[in-house]
Amino acid sequence: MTDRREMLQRCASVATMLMAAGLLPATARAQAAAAFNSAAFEAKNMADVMKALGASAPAPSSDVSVHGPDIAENGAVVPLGAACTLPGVKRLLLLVEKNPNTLSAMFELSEAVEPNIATRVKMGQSSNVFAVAMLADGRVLFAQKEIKVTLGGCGG
Amino acid sequence: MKAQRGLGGAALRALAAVLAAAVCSVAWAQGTQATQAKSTADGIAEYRAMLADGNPAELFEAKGEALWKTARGPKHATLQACDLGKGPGVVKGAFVELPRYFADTGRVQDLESRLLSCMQTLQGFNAAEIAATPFGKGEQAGIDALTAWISSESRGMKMNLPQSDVHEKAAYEVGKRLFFFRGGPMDFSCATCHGADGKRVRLQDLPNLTKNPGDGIGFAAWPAYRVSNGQLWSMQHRLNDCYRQQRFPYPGYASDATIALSVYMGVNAHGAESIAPALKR
Amino acid sequence: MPDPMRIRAQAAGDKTTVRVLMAHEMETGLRKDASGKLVPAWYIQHVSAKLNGKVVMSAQWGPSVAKNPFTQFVVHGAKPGDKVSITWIDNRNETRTDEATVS
Amino acid sequence: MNNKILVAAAVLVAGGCASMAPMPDVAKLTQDALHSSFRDKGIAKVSRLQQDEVQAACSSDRAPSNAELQHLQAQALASMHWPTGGVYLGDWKAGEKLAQNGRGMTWNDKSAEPAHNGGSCYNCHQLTKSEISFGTIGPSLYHYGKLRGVSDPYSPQSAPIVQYTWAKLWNAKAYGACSNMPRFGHEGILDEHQIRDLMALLLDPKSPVNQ
Repeated sequence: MTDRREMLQRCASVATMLMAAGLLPATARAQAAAAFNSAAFEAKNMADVMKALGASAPAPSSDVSVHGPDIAENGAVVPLGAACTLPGVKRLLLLVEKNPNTLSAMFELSEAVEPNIATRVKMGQSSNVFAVAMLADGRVLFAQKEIKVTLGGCGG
Repeated sequence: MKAQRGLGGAALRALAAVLAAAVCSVAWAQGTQATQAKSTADGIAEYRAMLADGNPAELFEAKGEALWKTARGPKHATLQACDLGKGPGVVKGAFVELPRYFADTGRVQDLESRLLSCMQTLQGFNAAEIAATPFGKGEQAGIDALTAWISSESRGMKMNLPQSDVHEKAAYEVGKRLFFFRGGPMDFSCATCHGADGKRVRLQDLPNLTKNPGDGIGFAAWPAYRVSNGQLWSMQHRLNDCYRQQRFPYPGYASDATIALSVYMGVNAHGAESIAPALKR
Repeated sequence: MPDPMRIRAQAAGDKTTVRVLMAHEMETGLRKDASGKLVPAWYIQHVSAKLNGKVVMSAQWGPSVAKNPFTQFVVHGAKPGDKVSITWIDNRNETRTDEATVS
Repeated sequence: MNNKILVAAAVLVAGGCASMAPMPDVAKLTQDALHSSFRDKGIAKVSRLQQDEVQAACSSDRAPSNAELQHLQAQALASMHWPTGGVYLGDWKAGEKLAQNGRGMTWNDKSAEPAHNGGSCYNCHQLTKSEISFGTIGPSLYHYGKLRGVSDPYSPQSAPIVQYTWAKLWNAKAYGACSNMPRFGHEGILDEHQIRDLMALLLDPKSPVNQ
């Protein structure tokens, strides 16, 4: 798993280096694409996401929190955030249980960045959402909440 | 980068809604509908507050500003000489005074129809062709972006449509009649949904547009980024979709009826603070 | 050429909050167009954030990130005047980099 | 772009100071604006702008006189279509689907036939406890049958409320000429079969509306 992460980071930094120079040859783009973890993003449940990332099964933890509204007025844009109060967070993941593919986003954090990120996701229906924190010591922790997606507008 | 423009207002309103809901919940012995509606309202207010910071309309504002300043069209000219009502090139404050009467075209014009005129006279585009283009395509996408930027240049200002000219007064009266005009298989008029206070369709609040519905509500919120489809909608697009849901026939882009309706709503909203381009469901 | 991003980076003491809006369709590949044909997947897969040229955060996204994505994070040790740059690459290998100054 | 309003107004203004100019004929300008602004699209033809008596009477911010309201309501009641064979109730499950469905009759819809239309009930009414996304343009209909004491919709005691409900769904203008509610049966938006299903949703003691 460590090897995989290092490789991921190396690929990413090569790509960003080239981009910084204003150059992104096709080969570098392909390299960046190769680093994309398709298996994780195609997984249908949290267990399979973890398997694809070479991580152990996540344990529930009050040190991790998932931020989102109780009700989303529209499933096309649902604000979601993940945070962890423990030191040594390497990755934060956002997952939506009932989406066609469970994993929405995976953030790789350096020491300079707080383990507290936010983005917005699409939700096809009301569902549990998860925040997963992967720590340097190998621990994998998660928090969950339910978000209700309502039907809005005139429906026509 | 401008700091958090227009965000504070939306967040504050959402907070106010949460507080109001909390106060109301003390007196909750009002039956199932009232209590359930309140808790749903809380949830929706929370959702909107979370989205307030980071309105993708900003992406369209940036695009619109660039378009305004780019030499384009058969005449290879920018729009910087376009008179939006406050003199050629004056953008700040123009939005909150539109629609208004323009002597050069002899028409009461809203922002979209005025942009069509400028694109035709200054840049050499064919206005009728653009008006017939589907929403979001070709030059229509450009107009959406332009309305996002131009409205943002009046953010925080109060709606102040002129009514001194007889054309403007006539347009208001026509707009009022159109607002109450019932038709189609469902007997709907604009007033069916927007003629009373405190109504909703599904979970969406319906502003009462027969009066000033308040700062940043109704006429003072469009153009807006629509979360449901990720599109930036100008008022023309908003009205078009209202008429679709009214089961009316198709209103022409920048047609007299749509402009007259805007005059009616805009004059009613006199004094309301504009938050456009806002964020909508 | 993709449309530019909007990046805001505001410092408060040691913490700088970075907020990014990106212009992207984020097509899932599951949606059908008006004629009933599937619209092919088209979405940002990689995002990286740099502070003064050094990568501080990177991300991989799936197609379920919302259209015209927004993301927010907090970086330590940035001062007003420092440069934050964001780069994205999508599954068609299109890319865009924009920079903002910490205020 | 058509511009009849302004041309007409301009004619009136010409030769005089704008602020002194008399107000042009607003009724005519409104008709002109309707004619110049709307066009056919799909099933939504401009003929939809030709108002019937009810629409014309209810198209201003002032309600019609009581006498006119009475006349229009009596007319609606007189033209009422009652269910064939006296069968008022259908399947509440199909009714709930119709209540959720807000589609139909727009210029994007392929057909105006009832099979393509929903009842749009939740747009304006609360109906069940489980659906939190409901509108408030109309009153809450939660516990509609229960509150009215309908334990057996086929009992003689229930007949008045059952008939009233049918008439309200078929032609709401029978009980309020300027009601916001569409005339679902009268206008051919929904057919008899669909209205029976909505009746069951409202009145069947087993329907979630009455739980």
